[in-house]
Amino acid sequence: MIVRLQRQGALVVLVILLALGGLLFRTFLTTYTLGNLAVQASFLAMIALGMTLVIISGGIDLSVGSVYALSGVLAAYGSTRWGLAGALILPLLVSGVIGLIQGTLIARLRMAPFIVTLCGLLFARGLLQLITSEGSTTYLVPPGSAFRWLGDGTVLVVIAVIAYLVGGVVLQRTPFGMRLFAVGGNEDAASLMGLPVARTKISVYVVSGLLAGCAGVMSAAQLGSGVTVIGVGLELNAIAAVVIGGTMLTGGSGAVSGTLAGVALLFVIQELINQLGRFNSNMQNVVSGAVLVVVVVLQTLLSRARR
Amino acid sequence: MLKRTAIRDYGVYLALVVLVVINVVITPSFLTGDNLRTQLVQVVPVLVVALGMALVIGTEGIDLSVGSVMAIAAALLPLYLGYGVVASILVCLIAGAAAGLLNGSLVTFAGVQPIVATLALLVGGRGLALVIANGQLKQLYNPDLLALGTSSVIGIPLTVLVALVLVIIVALLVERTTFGRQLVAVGGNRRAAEFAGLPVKRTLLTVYMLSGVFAAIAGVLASARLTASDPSSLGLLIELSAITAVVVGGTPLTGGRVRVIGTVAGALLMQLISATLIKHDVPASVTQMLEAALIAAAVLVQRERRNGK
Amino acid sequence: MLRAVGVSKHFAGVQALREVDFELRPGQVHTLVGENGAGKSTLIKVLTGVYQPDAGRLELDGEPVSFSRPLDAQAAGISTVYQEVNLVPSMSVAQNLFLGHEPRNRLRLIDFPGMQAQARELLSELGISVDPRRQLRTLGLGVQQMIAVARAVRARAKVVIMDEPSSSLEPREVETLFAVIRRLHERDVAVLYVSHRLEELYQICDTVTVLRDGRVVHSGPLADIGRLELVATMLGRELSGDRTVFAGEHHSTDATVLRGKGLRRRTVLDGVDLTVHPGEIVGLGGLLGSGRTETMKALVGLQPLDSGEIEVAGQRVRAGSTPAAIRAGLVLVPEDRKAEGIIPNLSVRENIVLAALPRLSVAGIVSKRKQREIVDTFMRRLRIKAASPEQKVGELSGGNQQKVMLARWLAMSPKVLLLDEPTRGIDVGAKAEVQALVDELAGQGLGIVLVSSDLEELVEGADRVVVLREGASVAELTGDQVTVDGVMAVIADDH
Amino acid sequence: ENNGGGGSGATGGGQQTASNSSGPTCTLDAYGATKVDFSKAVIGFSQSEAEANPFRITETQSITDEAQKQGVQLLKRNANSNLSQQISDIQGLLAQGANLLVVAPLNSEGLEPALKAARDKKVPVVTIDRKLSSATPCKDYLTFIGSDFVAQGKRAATQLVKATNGTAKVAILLGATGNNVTTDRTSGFTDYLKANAAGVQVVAQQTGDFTREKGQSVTEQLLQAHPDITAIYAENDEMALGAVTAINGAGKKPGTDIKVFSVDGTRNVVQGIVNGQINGDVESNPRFGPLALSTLKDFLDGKAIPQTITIQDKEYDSANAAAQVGSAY
Ligand SMILES: Nc1ncnc2c1ncn2[C@@H]1O[C@H](COP(=O)(O)OP(=O)(O)OP(=O)(O)O)[C@@H](O)[C@H]1O
Ligand SMILES: Nc1ncnc2c1ncn2[C@@H]1O[C@H](COP(=O)(O)OP(=O)(O)OP(=O)(O)O)[C@@H](O)[C@H]1O
Ligand SMILES: [Mg+2]
Ligand SMILES: [Mg+2]
Repeated sequence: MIVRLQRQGALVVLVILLALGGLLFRTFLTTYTLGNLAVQASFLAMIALGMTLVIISGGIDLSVGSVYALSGVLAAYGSTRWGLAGALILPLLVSGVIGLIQGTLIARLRMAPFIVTLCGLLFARGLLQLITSEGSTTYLVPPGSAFRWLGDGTVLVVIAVIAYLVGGVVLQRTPFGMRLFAVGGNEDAASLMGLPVARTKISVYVVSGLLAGCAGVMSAAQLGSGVTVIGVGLELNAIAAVVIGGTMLTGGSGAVSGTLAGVALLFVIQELINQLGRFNSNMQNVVSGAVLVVVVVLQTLLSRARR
Repeated sequence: MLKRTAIRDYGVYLALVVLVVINVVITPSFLTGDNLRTQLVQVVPVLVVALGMALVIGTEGIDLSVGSVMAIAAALLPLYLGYGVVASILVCLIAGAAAGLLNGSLVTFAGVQPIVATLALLVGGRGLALVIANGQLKQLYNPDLLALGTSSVIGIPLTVLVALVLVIIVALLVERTTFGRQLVAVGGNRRAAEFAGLPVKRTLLTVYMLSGVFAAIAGVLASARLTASDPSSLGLLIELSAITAVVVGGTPLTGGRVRVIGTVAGALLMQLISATLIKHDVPASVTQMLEAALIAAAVLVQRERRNGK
Repeated sequence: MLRAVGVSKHFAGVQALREVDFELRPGQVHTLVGENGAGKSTLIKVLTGVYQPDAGRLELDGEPVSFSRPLDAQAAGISTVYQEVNLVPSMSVAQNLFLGHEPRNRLRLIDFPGMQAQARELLSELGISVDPRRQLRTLGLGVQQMIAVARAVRARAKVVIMDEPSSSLEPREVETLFAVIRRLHERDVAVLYVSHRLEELYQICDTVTVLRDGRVVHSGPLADIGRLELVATMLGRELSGDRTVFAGEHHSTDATVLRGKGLRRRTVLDGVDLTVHPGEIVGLGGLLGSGRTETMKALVGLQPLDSGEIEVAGQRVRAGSTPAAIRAGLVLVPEDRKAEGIIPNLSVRENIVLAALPRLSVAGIVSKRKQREIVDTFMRRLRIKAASPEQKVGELSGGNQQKVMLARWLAMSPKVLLLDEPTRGIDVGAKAEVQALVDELAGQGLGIVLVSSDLEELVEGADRVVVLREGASVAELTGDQVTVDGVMAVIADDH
Repeated sequence: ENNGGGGSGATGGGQQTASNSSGPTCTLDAYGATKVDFSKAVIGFSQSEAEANPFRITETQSITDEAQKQGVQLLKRNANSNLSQQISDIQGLLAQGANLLVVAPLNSEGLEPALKAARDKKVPVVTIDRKLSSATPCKDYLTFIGSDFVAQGKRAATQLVKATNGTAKVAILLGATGNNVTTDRTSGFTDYLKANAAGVQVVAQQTGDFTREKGQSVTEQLLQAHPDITAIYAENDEMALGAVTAINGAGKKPGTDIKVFSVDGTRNVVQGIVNGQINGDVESNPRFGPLALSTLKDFLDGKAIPQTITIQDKEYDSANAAAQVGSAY
């Protein structure tokens, strides 16, 4: 039992904060507030899911924030040209291809994931600016488009939940999941054991790209347009959520449930700071940083005690 | 075989030379003293930050907080100018060391992974800088400080000289001192370093503190050049430029090796790429995509090749 | 069945294989022998698709094949235990056994209960009593090695290749391993077996191929070649003496150079007492996991102690601090060279001077001259074979890596040397050299503690053997009692 | 000591005045908002960016001060340049009981979900400083109070043409890419030149990210690549100040050899005009508090509110700078 709880350090902290928030603020533990948070968290949740898989495989994906924004723009563009199908296929195709290229560079040419995906970050952002004529063109999802239905809050949350269920099963119960753990745990050994290491690594970057793309599509549906300014620095939030969720950046271990708790934790902390209303924007960042330190240290100490 | 290794080891210098040659051909007034000086002056902050970053990366770590530490230094700088330039710069450096101490403690004692440990200060540090400065950009009027930012000695800008001295110090530190060799050993195989009785924790702490101090120095130099303390935007995203410079310069992210001169070349390369694109008025979108491609190409050339593959 | 024709392989600066012709037939138990760095592992890696040969070709059942990665070789029915234990430490035993071939249920998801059951069966067949759900990293090297073997024989392969599978095994496990090999032999599986322990080869193998400097210098039935002759073929010269060069008795004094008293640490150490006199080699005996490694780590401060005292030459040493232990003159050459010993990216020179750096420097600046002196001295004295002092240690053969480790600690002029499996994975030649060296060091008055899972080596080398059981010292054998049978008797005797 | 401009001018400085009151209007009934007593109302203010530059500092301060003056309760949140955060901010303000909203949108698109949340609660939304381009006033939000960024660019161009007698080689320091302030200030500027000043040639357009540091380093590069540049148009004041430093560094005289024009109207730049280093600055007035709150009050009182309230921005040049520098923010 205690071991279980330790593994779910983020969940424990989350529950404590929720209870605290409920005690302090009348407007906190309401379906309205929590529902809105869930909707807003669904995008980061999708991205962090992909990040979890990448990190378990021993890599990192810094391109997700840019890919997210790019897909949003492409989805809006697609919806203006080809309706629902265009809004779905175009961005997913592009984000999948970006993932494929990154994965190939990392797995086949053995380049460092950090650098490859940093290039991906720049590239996707540049591409986004190119297709929006340096950010001056905004593509609007046509008002009557079926695509808008996807942007409904409930639908967004349901998509994220399904993604996590699928992700959890894939990671824990399929050979692909085992391969991720093996590659992240000891890449050389995995290769000597005859696992298709390169293919596994490529797949995981494709999946990460697709999930970021999916988040972008979801955001375009919700926002009703392809917003160019979103997703900056999102990769760091995703990494933070993954780590808070107990996944080691060294690869080879981790779970998607922890990541979900980590994402929720980030949003709850932000909302609590906001409801406190005591800080100006600068102080807010100081507090966020401090809270991040506390949470991560707690998480690390908990998981170390487990050993 | 030999040629391949040479390309790998000297790839960044080769790329630098190629870029210079291209520029000499296509960019008007490229080979003028003014232009070369400009490039050197502009590269200073990234270079100084990258020196500290190279040390951190050598231990298999990373420091995302450097930009925010620059901002903290910039915010502190005007507060103590009343006590003289030296005193106020000293305060900035102490703040940088303190920031590094925080990062290093999280990494060594709490065992937090470097990327997340320093992420906290990336987020909180800039907030802190803005709190210190009350959100304001402040014009700097201290003549000594402005001299640091704008004057030259025998035609070489002072900030460039400072950077040069730092490069030499770091190069000696890495190559010639116990500390430098221990640092590389810790990055190469931390457990073996522990078994060999090296002061692993002290080494890591020192490395992060150095990175903080270097970031603070960069903050001071950049502010002096800007003639203003601008905590809101100083050093934004510089961590990425610095990491890129280090890696392009041939220091692997997996630690165990630090290439100081390579880092200098890497920083210069990145500076030249961006200068070239600005001078030829390439739009931001294309600039970003080209930069991505060029970084990838530079790293691809000098990646560690697997034997037998 | 599996054939290599004219295979060559070149690494930066080294020709690892030169036109090697090699053939493995069904039902054969074929051994590949040679000095460290002769190219055995390289040949195996070429045979199994880890490396691509620069020249030459492979044939399987008479058909030309080419494996571009280990997966291809496995698909063709070749399963391999590579030299360094190559499993995933963060995963469970069962997962390691079944990675890539997980049993699935009707939903095409992994059938974990089924996997565990199969794993348990497989392990008990091999006489390994370990919970398949345990994380691999929590197990000792020996157990890990057996699990690697289990993984290799699990698949119904036509060819099983084992690169030094017995290097960290106890005699008991080695017996189990041989039983497995015999069963494979009966099934007409071709087995390729590499080991530096010659006596093993004569027990189990029928054919031998000798590699020297990447060339095949002999191939034929093992029975046709005597042990001495085999060694001579391997080394290209005669080896003085038979198998081991420990001189036996040393002249120790009454003074105590190391005393460990009542060393305790939750769950691993339960009261170890140990005394070492100058010029004496004390052996630590015990089964796998009996706490020998833990004891040594505790002595040099790599493990905190709950209680206990450590004294070096009469001075108390602070427990739990490696620098303090090293300052006192107590040093450890660890068992897991790759993970705990060498720093692969650094040069031979840097690896040797690593621990001695502070005393080679003035005000933090390292003296190049002093470094060179030390490095030259030890490279010569230990006969370390490297292209130059600047070669990366990671590229050296195991034996030479081990010598570099010894050099690192001898450069500190220690009082007590703790050696955990110092000859693991080292060829006969190098082994003899290391043993002679240890002897010589003892002769110079060093106190030495020796752990070896090669019982004969332990008995030959040690003047005295302290036997550990479940983390406690339970017996001490001296003088005539120090024999293989004597030690075995104490180890096995559990009341 | 220095004064980097900012907070001090929030209340003391020039008040905003609306310039146009013609055009369609909006009433309580037409909008369908809940009528509340203004003095008992809770105003929610969603700020888009951190209070880390004079504009944002002054804007937030102005609203805070005015709410205090009027004695109404104010809840503030800051999205820190994160659109998704702004959406949750607005929803959070609604959850905390805000019944009037003042929103400084981070982007001209993408607030739809937040506006919908306000609509669902029948809470009127006044947007300030940045116009929502595809949302409909009096339906998705009540009204927009702010400057016309295109017009700002145009006015800067007018200043430039006048000061250079219609012949110049100009470099543009663009704002942050993808930001519609950048887009508008660029198109206003270049469209005017195209139509009215054939003698003014744009030789380079590079982004300075709205920061002084980038403004300075980009200008340094451009001055070397195009030694013939005679004018610089910076899309905000910070970049203009960076450009001045760069011009000085290149051994030329800012304001004379190379003329500098900018948009924002911060005190540092107005002072720069007084000193002769900068030639023109178009104001973008951040003191939204009085106008925003009085608009909401009027609206609750049942008055018809214009659907767009464009504020009258000042323009500084050598003629008026010395006199006006005290009221700049
Ligand atoms: N990846 C590599 N890079 C460079 N050199 C290598 C590499 N692998 C092996 N070598 C070199 O090739 C030669 C043959 O090595 P190999 O590992 O095949 O020897 P071995 O016979 O297996 O020795 P041991 O008994 O120590 O295991 C050695 O000189 C070694 O240093
Ligand atoms: N057969 C085994 N079954 C389960 N755990 C084992 C076994 N052998 C070793 N271990 C684990 O490995 C850990 C390390 O033991 P340690 O290395 O001190 O023993 P050792 O006597 O040195 O054995 P080795 O020969 O493997 O080095 C022990 O704490 C024990 O938990
Ligand atoms: Mg070998
Ligand atoms: Mg052991």
